[in-house]
Amino acid sequence: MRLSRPARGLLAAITAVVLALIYLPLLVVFVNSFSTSQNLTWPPPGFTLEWWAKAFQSEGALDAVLTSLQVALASTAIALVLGTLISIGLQRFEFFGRDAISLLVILPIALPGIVTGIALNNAFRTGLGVQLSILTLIIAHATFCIVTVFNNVIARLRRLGTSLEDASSDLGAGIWTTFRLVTFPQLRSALFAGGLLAFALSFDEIIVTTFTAGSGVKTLPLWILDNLFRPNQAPVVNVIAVVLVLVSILPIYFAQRIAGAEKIVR
Amino acid sequence: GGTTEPTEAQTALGAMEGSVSLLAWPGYVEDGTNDPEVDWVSAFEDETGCTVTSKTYGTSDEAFSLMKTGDYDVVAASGDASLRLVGAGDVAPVNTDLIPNYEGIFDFLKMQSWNSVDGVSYGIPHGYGANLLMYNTEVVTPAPTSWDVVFDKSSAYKGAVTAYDSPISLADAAVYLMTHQPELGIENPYALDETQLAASVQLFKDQRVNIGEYWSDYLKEVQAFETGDTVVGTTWQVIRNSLAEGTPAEVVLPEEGATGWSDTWMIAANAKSPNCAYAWLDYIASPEANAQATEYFGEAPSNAGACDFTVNPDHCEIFHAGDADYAAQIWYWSTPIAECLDGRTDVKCTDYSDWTTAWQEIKG
Amino acid sequence: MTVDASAPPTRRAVVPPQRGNIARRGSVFLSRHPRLRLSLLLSAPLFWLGLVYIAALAALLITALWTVDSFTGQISQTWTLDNIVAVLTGSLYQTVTLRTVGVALLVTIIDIVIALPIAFYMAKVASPRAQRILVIAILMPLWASYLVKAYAWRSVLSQGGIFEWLVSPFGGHSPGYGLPATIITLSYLWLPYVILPIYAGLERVPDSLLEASADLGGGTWSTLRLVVLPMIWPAIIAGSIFSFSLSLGDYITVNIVGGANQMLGNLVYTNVGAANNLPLAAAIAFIPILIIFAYLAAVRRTGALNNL
Amino acid sequence: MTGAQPAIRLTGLTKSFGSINAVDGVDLDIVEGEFFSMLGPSGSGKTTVLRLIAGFEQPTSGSIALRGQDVTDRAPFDRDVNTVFQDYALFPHMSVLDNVAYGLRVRGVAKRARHEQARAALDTVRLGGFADRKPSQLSGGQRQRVALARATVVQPKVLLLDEPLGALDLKLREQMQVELKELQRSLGITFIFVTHDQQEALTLSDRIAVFNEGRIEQLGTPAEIYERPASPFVAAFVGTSNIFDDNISQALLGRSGTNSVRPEKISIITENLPLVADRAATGVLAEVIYVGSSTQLIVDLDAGTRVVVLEQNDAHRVTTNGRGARVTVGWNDSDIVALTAPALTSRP
Amino acid sequence: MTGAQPAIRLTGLTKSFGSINAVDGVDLDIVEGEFFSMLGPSGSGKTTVLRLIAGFEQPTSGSIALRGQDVTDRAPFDRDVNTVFQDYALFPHMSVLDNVAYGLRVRGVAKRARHEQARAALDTVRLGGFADRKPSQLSGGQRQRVALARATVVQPKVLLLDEPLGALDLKLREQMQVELKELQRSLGITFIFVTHDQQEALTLSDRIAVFNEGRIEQLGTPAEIYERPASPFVAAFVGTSNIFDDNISQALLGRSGTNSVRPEKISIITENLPLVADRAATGVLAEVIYVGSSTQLIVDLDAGTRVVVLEQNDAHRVTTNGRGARVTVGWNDSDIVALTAPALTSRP
Ligand SMILES: Nc1ncnc2c1ncn2[C@@H]1O[C@H](COP(=O)(O)OP(=O)(O)OP(=O)(O)O)[C@@H](O)[C@H]1O
Ligand SMILES: Nc1ncnc2c1ncn2[C@@H]1O[C@H](COP(=O)(O)OP(=O)(O)OP(=O)(O)O)[C@@H](O)[C@H]1O
Ligand SMILES: [Mg+2]
Ligand SMILES: [Mg+2]
Repeated sequence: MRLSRPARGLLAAITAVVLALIYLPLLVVFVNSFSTSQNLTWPPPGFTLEWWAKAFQSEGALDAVLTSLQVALASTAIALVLGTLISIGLQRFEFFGRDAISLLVILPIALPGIVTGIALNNAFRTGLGVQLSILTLIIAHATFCIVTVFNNVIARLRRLGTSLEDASSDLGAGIWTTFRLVTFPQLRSALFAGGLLAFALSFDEIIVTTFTAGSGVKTLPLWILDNLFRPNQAPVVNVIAVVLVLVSILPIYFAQRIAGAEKIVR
Repeated sequence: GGTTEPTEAQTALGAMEGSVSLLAWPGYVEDGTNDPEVDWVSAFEDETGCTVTSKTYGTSDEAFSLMKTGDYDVVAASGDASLRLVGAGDVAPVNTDLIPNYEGIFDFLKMQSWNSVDGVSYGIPHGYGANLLMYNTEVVTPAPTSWDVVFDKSSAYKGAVTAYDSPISLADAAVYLMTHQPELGIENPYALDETQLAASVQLFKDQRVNIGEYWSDYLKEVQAFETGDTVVGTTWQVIRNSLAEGTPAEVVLPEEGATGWSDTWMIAANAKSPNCAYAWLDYIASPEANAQATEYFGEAPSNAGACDFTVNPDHCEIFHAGDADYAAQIWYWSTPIAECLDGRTDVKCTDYSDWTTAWQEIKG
Repeated sequence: MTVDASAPPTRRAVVPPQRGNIARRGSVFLSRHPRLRLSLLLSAPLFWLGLVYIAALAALLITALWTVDSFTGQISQTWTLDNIVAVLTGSLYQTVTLRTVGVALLVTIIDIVIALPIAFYMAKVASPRAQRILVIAILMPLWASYLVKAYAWRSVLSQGGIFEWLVSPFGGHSPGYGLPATIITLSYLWLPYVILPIYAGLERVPDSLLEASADLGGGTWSTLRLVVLPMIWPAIIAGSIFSFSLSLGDYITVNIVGGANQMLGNLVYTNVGAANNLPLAAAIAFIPILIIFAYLAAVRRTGALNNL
Repeated sequence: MTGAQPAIRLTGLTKSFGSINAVDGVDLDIVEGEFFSMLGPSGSGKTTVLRLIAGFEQPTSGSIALRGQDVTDRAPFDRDVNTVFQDYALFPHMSVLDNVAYGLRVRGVAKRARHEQARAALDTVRLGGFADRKPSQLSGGQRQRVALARATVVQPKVLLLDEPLGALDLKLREQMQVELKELQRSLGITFIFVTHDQQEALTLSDRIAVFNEGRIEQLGTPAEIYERPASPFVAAFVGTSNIFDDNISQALLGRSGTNSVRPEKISIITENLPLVADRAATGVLAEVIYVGSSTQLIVDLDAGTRVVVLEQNDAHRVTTNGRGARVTVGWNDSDIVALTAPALTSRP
Repeated sequence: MTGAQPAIRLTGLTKSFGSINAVDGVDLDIVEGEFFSMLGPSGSGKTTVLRLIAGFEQPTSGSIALRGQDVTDRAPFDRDVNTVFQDYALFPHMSVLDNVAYGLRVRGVAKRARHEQARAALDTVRLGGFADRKPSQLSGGQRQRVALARATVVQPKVLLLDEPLGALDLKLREQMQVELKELQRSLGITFIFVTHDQQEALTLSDRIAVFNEGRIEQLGTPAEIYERPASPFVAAFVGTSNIFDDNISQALLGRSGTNSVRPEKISIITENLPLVADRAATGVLAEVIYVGSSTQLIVDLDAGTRVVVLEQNDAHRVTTNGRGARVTVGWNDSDIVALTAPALTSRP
């Protein structure tokens, strides 16, 4: 749309201001990670690298990051498989109850985390009588991660239509071969995008985690929660957050690259 | 869960099981993973061969529900959880004879209402402290000596008053009422009949309009005092000690007395590793470990010998360790139950669930 | 087509016939039985969602009909409507529900209002390169932990904090801790989840429609109001589901910056965590479940559920 | 065009979508090696017939036989036919070479061998130099040729083409028509070609089936279809036709029933060029439309109907008077085509 | 076609996208009330010119005047022109009626009045009964007509149409061509029509501009463009042409330079029909292509070139011998069009 120059300017300005607001708290976190104050008070009374040094020595933080990675990877993997299956089922077939199923997929993200959390906690412990562990946590995370994969994949399938699959089977490829050689490569970026979002959701989830993690399982958010209440640890938490933001640039960048490349192809 | 039938205490120790799982306040079980310099768990592991896994909790209530999972061998419980744990049958009696370091514990902490039932010990005291009154010395003048600054006179600091976010805080009001409304006849702040509870609740409801925020984790309160968002309210000594240098805040044990906590290491009724659990109870009661843990957390140690091992030589003095008179002013957290703790039999006392409901309604 | 004369009309190479291995026979079999194919696709995910999730929800709702022994914390499985009645009649629950829904609605509105211009700028004004950078910029804060961000806002909004420092020259004040701070923080936390679907929705609005509107005399506002907004409505709803439901269940942010206020999440959390009264917690959990179901039912027709 | 068995035999083929009969009882034999076109308006069921033959849809009833073998229940990958899709359906993530080699790959041909064959196929469509490009880097006409190469490299007995030229612009389309015809000749396989462009069908086909509402309205060679349309629908759909109903026919042609005369069979009779015509009629020139190589004249006849006359702008063309002029038009009886049997005048 | 001021005047109009000059210094006057077509191959800049006139793009240099008023810097909604988009760009969320009424709505016309006018506009495009449908429930041709109604209801001075018939099938396209022409006549407004279909341009237009690489290659009436192409490009792009280079021209036509003769201007001379021709040549009939109303004959001349001959299948057509027969072709000198000035023979 051809907007007038002032309108463009206004939009750009709003965008800039909101971006600034978005990054303001992150800036606070960043600055605090160098602050001599242990309690995140503002303005920082002095500069120190102590927390960065501590953070990189903190086995607890490292363990927590690894646990979170494990949980997020596992639940993302499950969500990828289940989400893809559902989206193919719903998009490529007509049957009674399709709407109910798509609602079912959305429900775990639409219902507040605390509801999901206590429901699963109750079901695991009293219903099934299993002990909470990293497995129960992964199951819980996968449940609400399915939807991000589902949405991305089903949108892609809808846009893709069936003509490529038809062409493949026309050329002699069986069902599995068609999926492997044609459908899957077309879904890759949607899977990546959905998986990334699922990963992010799982990685930062705390409410459901509180209720479904076993006693020895400490994900990063749980570790952070603990350490915010522990003497001398709050600034270390800031360091971790800053590192995470910085590290996250990579996957997001690649997701963008893939999406961008596909846009050109299309 | 467990049964409500009291289990028998163990009479002898067996072989170590190789691992033990602990549930404790943050800072009670440090194994160096958060800060390599803070570690008293590794020594225990080396000594006994019991590998420690631990989980922390934020409130006594969380501890209580976590213990119900049956995942933990040992819990460090405050008085507001301990009796409930006993009542629920989640913890077993502890045979103090199997714990050599029990000897060194201050006598005034032994066999108290929050760590024993009917003369049976249910655990080993760990550390204790008072819920003090903290105030901003620049704003709150003159220096308060009474809890009235957070109750009857709290309107002077509207929006900058704080209180501990737990139903057990109702006992703070009861302590205050013991002095200021003696006609209510409160003998024990944890044994309140309905009228007495109503009076406490009213006190808090009046206070509610002046509350800036309730605190449940101490980082929140430290921040609030440093920035000045909060100027007066209940606190722990350790919070005062954590304030940045130059923060104009002081603590006082007001004349009415105060509530406080004395934590107890308890053993789960169906512990998977009871022998490692006993080993831990003994270890953490030793002067060295007790000193490390209580100093790191910021409370008075329970073992008289611990004062020799603190990094800060003044630690025991700051936290009034072993000061029986000071300790006498403290009403240690106990779980309110229907059977009045003060021995009254003519009325039914309000129990913890009444307190919980009341607390939620106070917050509104 | 000038056919290569050197290529003999008898064909070049022999194309092998279809292979008859097991995978192929499976393919043939499955291609004749689409229902079987469908059940193979859906059985695992439906088993998962139905058994893990729906069963858990159902169990939770049944729990709401039980009671708990207050001292021992044991659930006794005697049927009672006490909890439901308590939740329905207790003024505490009404107040807190209203407050929570109010906060969630405000957060949702604020997020949409902020997200619209940004998403529009990203989708329709910015160059492709800038677009990509903006998407990254919007996504990155998602990775700083939720708790860390909430505490950062606590710091920003504190007395003498950055917010005060920024607005005091204009005579403004920090709102301090309380509901406004809660709304600000929640809006901040969920903003990316609202921007992204709206941005995707705007990308799907063809430029030619905007041009058609301008061509017919529609000024910027008319075009936005009459063409853009109705077309991205499903995307807006999709975004709102995120911000609304995430706000509805939150209890941590309000604890950190909400001053003395509590929301539905706190009541549930306190009852399950502190009071160890799962039946009452379950009964309270009914409230957000009902609200969300009503909301989903209301927006289902817009097709928003396909746009999350 | 021999062989006892037809390349394809459709028997009572019907396909319903809900209440719509997209294909409605089609019986058809397609001869080995012929260039067969399906022509018809949008929605007449051409694509559906093609998809049924390819196996993408299951017929509601009826059967499909390839060279005498019933394949009605076979999956697409189990049939010896290949399709060139209207939108080409090239795999966007594969290079042109891999696209063409795909059919060989899934048949387990080794990499070297399949690449060799694919290159040869690309050479026949004159795209030898484009093997490493992605489909997105090709123009429409080039993509179309890749799709052709991809479908032909596996040597199907029958090639199905669904409006393969529909997306190309006019100039390119004309060029590709010539190439298609040559390819079919050189490969010698059966082509089944779907189009809604009658010109294209007439130009390319050995035989044409004209579809209407899921049925075959007429089946024949281009000349049969054009010169002897069997129904008003075919007359109107294939080329421009002057269609006279019973009344007008009786007045103008002296025949009953519905009849038609093609515009190019009618001439303007002037004094300068007094062509011999069996019949003549007078009227007023309503419109003169210049179409480059020819001119369309629309004449309102005094008999009360309007006829279209097509005159080639050839070397001998005599300029006709402008709009409004009175003209005489003429035609021969042999050019009149009866579209229906004369209506029975059952009235007293 | 009067008035001192042209409806549209483009002066030195240039638009670059990066290094591509999509439009390259176009000067053009379009007369009030004319049906003006822009014809050219894909990528020749037609759409860009249209978008510049409509205001969707800003020119790199040059100016645009509507009825003498410079509008170069005006926003699209500030210009008195309307566009019918190639993909119609109907608002999917509005009913057909609301789509048509949109232009009135944003001008603040009250609901009742605008609905009335919109209904009237729908009636003129014969869609009166479709007011309450959504665009998605219409066929391509119907959508096209909604787009027309929507653009004309606000009574623009100039209507811009970007390949409005491109997406329709052939039969429908022919029908819509007639409707378009009639609409233009009845409204009496200026139409600027973009197409790459030369037939369409020839049929509909008062004047045509042939575009090539961002420039106007030739400007004139359909007959001028077709009969007197100014360059080899125009000759080849508009209709089929036999183009003879210098050598062949000298041998066959006795002229130098590049020359062309249209296929319909060449006739097959047989004993039966000894037409008078200025020039004749002999050759072999290489291909006979039946096109319905006419037949295309491809003749390999003995002079070493190939010519296309178009013969109408009219009432007087004499069947020509089949492929391989020897034939004589003839044409008149007056039908030879010189495409370039004769090459200067500077060689000694
Ligand atoms: N999958 C489907 N579901 C419902 N109806 C369908 C489906 N496919 C085709 N139809 C209907 O069947 C009829 C025939 O469609 P088909 O695509 O075969 O026509 P066509 O002759 O190929 O037309 P076109 O020239 O527009 O491609 C149409 O009425 C169409 O709407
Ligand atoms: N927005 C743009 N950015 C870059 N290049 C463009 C843009 N729009 C058009 N072009 C280029 O300008 C040239 C002219 O394009 P234009 O769309 O005007 O051609 P056209 O004559 O309308 O072709 P077609 O018949 O394919 O529609 C082309 O080379 C095209 O690639
Ligand atoms: Mg079709
Ligand atoms: Mg164009």
